[in-house]
Amino acid sequence: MANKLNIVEAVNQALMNEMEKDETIVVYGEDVGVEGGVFRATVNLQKKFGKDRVFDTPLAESAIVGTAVGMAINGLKPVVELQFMGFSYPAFNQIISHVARMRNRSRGRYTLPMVIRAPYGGGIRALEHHSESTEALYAHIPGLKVVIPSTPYDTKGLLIAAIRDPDPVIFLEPKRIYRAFRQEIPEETYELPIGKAKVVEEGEDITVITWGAMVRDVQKASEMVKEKGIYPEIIDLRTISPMDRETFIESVKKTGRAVIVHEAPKTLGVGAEIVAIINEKAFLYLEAPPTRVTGFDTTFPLPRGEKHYIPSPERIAKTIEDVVKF
Amino acid sequence: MANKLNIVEAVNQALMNEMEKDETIVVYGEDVGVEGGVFRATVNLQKKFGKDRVFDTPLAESAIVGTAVGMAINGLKPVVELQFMGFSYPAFNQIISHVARMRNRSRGRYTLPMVIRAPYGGGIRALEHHSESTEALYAHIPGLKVVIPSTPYDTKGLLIAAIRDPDPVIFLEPKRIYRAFRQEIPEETYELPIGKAKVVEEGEDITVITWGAMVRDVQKASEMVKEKGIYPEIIDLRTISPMDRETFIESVKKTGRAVIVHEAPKTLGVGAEIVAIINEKAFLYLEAPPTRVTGFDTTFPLPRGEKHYIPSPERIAKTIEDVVKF
Amino acid sequence: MRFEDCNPIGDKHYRILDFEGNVIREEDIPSFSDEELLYLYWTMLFSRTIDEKNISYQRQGRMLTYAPNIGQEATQVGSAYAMEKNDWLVPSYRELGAWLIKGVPLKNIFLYWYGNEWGSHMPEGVRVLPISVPIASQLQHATGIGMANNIKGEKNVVVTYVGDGGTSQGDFHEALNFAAVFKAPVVFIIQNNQYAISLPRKVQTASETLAQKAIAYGMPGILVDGNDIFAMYSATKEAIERAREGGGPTLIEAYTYRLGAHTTSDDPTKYREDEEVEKWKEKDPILRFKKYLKNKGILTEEWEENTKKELEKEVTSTFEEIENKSDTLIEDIFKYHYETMPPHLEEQLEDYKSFLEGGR
Amino acid sequence: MRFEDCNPIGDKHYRILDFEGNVIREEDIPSFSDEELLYLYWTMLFSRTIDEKNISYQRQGRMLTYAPNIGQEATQVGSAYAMEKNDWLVPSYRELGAWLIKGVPLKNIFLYWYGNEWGSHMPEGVRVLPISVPIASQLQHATGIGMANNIKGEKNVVVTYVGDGGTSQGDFHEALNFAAVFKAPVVFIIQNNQYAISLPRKVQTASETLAQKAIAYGMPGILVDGNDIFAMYSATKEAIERAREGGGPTLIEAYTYRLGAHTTSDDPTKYREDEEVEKWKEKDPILRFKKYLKNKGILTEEWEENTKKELEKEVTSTFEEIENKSDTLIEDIFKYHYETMPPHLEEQLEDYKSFLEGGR
Ligand SMILES: Cc1ncc(C[n+]2csc(CCOP(=O)(O)OP(=O)(O)O)c2C)c(N)n1
Ligand SMILES: Cc1ncc(C[n+]2csc(CCOP(=O)(O)OP(=O)(O)O)c2C)c(N)n1
Ligand SMILES: [Mg+2]
Ligand SMILES: [Mg+2]
Repeated sequence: MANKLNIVEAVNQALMNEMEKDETIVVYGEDVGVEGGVFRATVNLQKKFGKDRVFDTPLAESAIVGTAVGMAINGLKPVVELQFMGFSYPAFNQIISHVARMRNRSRGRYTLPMVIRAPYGGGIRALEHHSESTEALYAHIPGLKVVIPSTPYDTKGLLIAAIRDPDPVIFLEPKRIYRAFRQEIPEETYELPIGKAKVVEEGEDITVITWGAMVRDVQKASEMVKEKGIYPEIIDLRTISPMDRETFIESVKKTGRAVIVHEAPKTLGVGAEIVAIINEKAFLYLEAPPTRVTGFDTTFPLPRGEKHYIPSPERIAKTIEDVVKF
Repeated sequence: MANKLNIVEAVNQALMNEMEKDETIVVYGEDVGVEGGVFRATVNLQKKFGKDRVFDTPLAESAIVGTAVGMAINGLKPVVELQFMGFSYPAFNQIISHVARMRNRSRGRYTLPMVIRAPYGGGIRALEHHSESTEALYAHIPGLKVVIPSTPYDTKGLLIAAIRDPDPVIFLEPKRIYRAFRQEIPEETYELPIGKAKVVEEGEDITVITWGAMVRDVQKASEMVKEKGIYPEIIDLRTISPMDRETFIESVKKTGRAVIVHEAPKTLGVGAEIVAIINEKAFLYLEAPPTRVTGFDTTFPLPRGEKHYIPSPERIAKTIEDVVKF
Repeated sequence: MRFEDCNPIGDKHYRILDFEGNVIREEDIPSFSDEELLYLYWTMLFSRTIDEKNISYQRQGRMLTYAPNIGQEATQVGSAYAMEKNDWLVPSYRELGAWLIKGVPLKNIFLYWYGNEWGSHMPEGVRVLPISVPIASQLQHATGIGMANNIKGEKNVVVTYVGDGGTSQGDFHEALNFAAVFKAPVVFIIQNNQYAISLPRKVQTASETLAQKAIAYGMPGILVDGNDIFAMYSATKEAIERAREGGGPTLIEAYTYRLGAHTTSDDPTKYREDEEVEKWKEKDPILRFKKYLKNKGILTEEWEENTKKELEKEVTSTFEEIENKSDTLIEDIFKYHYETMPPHLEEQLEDYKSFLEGGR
Repeated sequence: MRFEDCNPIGDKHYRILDFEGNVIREEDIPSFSDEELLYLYWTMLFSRTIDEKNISYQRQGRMLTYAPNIGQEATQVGSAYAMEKNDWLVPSYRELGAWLIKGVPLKNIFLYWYGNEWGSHMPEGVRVLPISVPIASQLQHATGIGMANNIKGEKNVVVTYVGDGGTSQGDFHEALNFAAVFKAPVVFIIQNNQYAISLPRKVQTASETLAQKAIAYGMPGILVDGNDIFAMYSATKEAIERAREGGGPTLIEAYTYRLGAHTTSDDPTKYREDEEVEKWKEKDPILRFKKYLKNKGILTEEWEENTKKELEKEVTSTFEEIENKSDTLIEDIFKYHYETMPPHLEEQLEDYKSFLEGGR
């Protein structure tokens, strides 16, 4: 049956599906209830599941996350929304000191099946703090999982997996492409494995590793370089932590070259870790240095400057060519 | 004149010296006034400079850092202490959203000459959250400087430089070696440049890059491998952000091999960035993959397990040998 | 005296003008000259005009997301007018009226909302901090500025604003506590406009008033009719004076209403009834002040007509001055992170420039 | 009734026993059997013994840093005894007395302070969360547990503790606000032991009492003599009952004193006068309760002697059980981060094991 959804609708459907099956799921955050979320990701949930299971909270991110810790300990599965990734920092202490640590601290006695959802990334001409991609911060912290989908199909499957996961998952949604395109996806519930990357495009000449909204830009870049006879293999990482090293290592062993593309600042962005892993696991296969195309090491600019910040397909294509020519 | 100090005393003397010269410096935080700090880093400062300039605050890290932002805007130079790095996270939002951004946000109209001091690192058989090394989190954020000394001499010179710096500096003190040894250092004020690494030991065979308390462990490892005829060049990074790339790149170009040693978890630790930079800048010189010796990707264990966590001289030596043999 | 009369517990609003613009608290009427009164009214109209123009520019696709202040003009203009030139204003993002009083140039305001950082580069002598987006975080800066005043022995005072939603944040709590402990000269003004995006005030906290939160910090608190410009002025004035004399901080709850949307991306019909909005429209602070001024014979319809036309012209021409001419220079993205640009940023800037010159 | 009598504003302490152990509020005396009374006293002695032994082990280098509770036994034992088995205890780190009442095995307690994570692996059925070191952060968990109870329609209540210092943290504010808004069944107990490490309570906040902070959240608050075990029990009991019946959260300030050091690494003579400590030693909660019990003829010196000896024996033997036998297994460092160990952790574990086997 036709079920053509965009990414934000896929989020909504994943929540709908799972909440129907599992009474312990609760959804809350700022404006998620009555209004259905500032991006409408939780629209109609409160109508359907009532105010006990879907509700608005006062404006306090540390409390949103901190109470979720308590709820998860007490048998519920909270799926909380932080309105923008840039507003996850007031909750940072709860995330790093408790969400990531409760299982280990208690040697498995208390576990936290919970999901923290947040729209992330730039390119929507937004105010300051609304364009963040700081996935690297969370990926550095042991005990968390960090997932970033890039398509409606993946969004639904990964979000369902995140909700079912026995451990806390930070689920980052690429808001730049929330409504960019639709995909026909199953109406019923399905799961995609967390921790598995996806080969989006097979190719022989170079491996391009990316995630989130950048996947589409990389695909555009790929079209450009194909015209010049360069065939990239594109890998959508999908899970930032723990990473599917095998998939990209295998690919780099085949192609001998790697480009990593992300929106976040370069220094200590996730690209750094990928370069380091490639060195560890595929050094002898390398024909050129694994190279990063990223945001600058600057604050994300306000809208009149943002077009320079996010790597453009042209910038990506140029780097791919450079690395192939190395 | 004899002035043999350990690291924590060097911190104290740097503050003494600078506060005498510069009336705009204020020092505050939890227990820094009357008590002189839980590690005694600020001892006698209140007696000397009065309660206006050196004082205790209520227990709230976000306020300690957030008020420092206001003070710096209003013409003072706050040097605040966070009691342990593991308690910097309640202040994370202030640090990432304001400390790092005020100059850029206001296009230079408001600047923040301020220092956030915190003891960091493990190995003191402490309670949970008292052994953190999350320098990578702060080094990922544009607009911050992150400095980590490893000797009393460097501590004093770098802290003075940090205080004089027109931009905010996160100054992390390796508490494991706070009192490990003394050095004769100048009694008067002196400055060491932020952003400059130091070659601690020259060598031909391999470059070992490290910082903080690990410098001494690397030196021990170096003694071990020298017995086997391997001569490492040891680089103490000293400033984590912005990094002195030149010094280690030059060294790696000479040795062709690199090992990076840090206490923090491996994934997205600062070592990842260093590997990535080496790839970018010295790829063709590499005779072996740049390799990391780090803490595990786990929470820092409570004392009965901590000896496994921090890379031992033996573990470092073993890796050096492996990389040389590669 | 205002504060003694108005215990913050209980729903008693400090008010000087009733809803019809009649004086009900003669003894507290500020002694403004007619020029001052007209200047205040003019500023309220200015603020309203900017809001309305911005909303329409936004609809036309000429402006980005914008957060209007319609309905909150008395709160902002009245309180800010109690400040001296050297006092500091630490805003959140919805304080247009206060910015105008404090001398933030309209060009800055437009530049900011147009998406250019230069909007936050305040002119020398304008002691106003940039907009602070992370809710309630600015209160810590206000306290810090006030603490610095005490340390330096300066007599400036800080006025800072936060929304009703902002009172739930940890930073609200910490900033007020620090301010009270250190007797920082700070006036904390809660613009209780009844909503935090979609969340009604009564769900934000279970306390009867927001003003009573002052009790937690041992500081004076007062609940003020935020649509009464005199009450806002007079309460803020008293708080500022106390602060200036070393009496420490004060919490003011300005009870008002956001007549418009949260921002231009928001659709308030999703979460509130038109009826409620209509009821509050009758309490429009500009109307109330107008009635007073007309009763006093200070304001004529002609003056108002002319003024509105002039304001409209000024707003239009200032906007057109920046429109399509305010793209960010590439250098500016890099230049302001540190006083001296570190090598890696220089390299990134050069690389990017040479990429662009490569013709792509 | 206790709450109505004791408005949290003003320095009025809710108290049942005076400092000499005489009943001054007959109507509120809990109806405990003699066995129960002795059990409570026994638990206070148990707590004191553990503290004293731990301090001496620490001095002998056999124990790591330890945070004693000496002087706060009535606060903890009295309040925790008002809980039912299924109620949740969400501690900070200085709640030894409450742990004992809630059935945390002594072995866990030792293991924890000895530096082994297994100490926080509570036995099934013991609804006690692990120690929370980041100040005030645990209050959010307490509120969350309470909110979950409401959602699930369960009647359990949560009792959580925080220090006087902890009241300054943002998390304190947010947790209490959420609890009040969602009517979460949570009893927040501030152990006001007059110090946060070196910072005296009066510098922590400018509010006259900590209990009055309840007003900011629209919840009941009460100031209780924390060295009076009956007052602590009775106030907590009322708060728990209200919570269980859907009446929402309560804030209790337990006014007590930390007779010992902050932790074994702390030297309190740096920041407080011996005289003050001596004055508080006279108010030792164990002494006060003992006087009451002796007056009532329930307690004999002989019983006390014997009990102390037995407790000492138990504590010693339990400590020796874990001493030098509680090193962390290497696998345990890795095993508990996720339900399933991801490949990179498996690799790190294997690498490390083979490094160790390599004989270095
Ligand atoms: C820390 C943080 N969380 C979330 C947001 C998103 N957000 C922007 S405005 C707003 C509501 C603010 O309400 P209130 O404090 O009442 O101020 P008002 O907008 O009504 O002036 C929210 C949730 C933010 N800016 N910062
Ligand atoms: C967020 C945070 N900041 C700092 C510390 C360090 N610290 C440990 S205990 C303490 C004082 C706590 O005082 P209080 O809340 O009164 O509790 P008490 O120790 O008196 O029981 C401090 C500052 C911490 N554990 N967590
Ligand atoms: Mg509001
Ligand atoms: Mg205390």
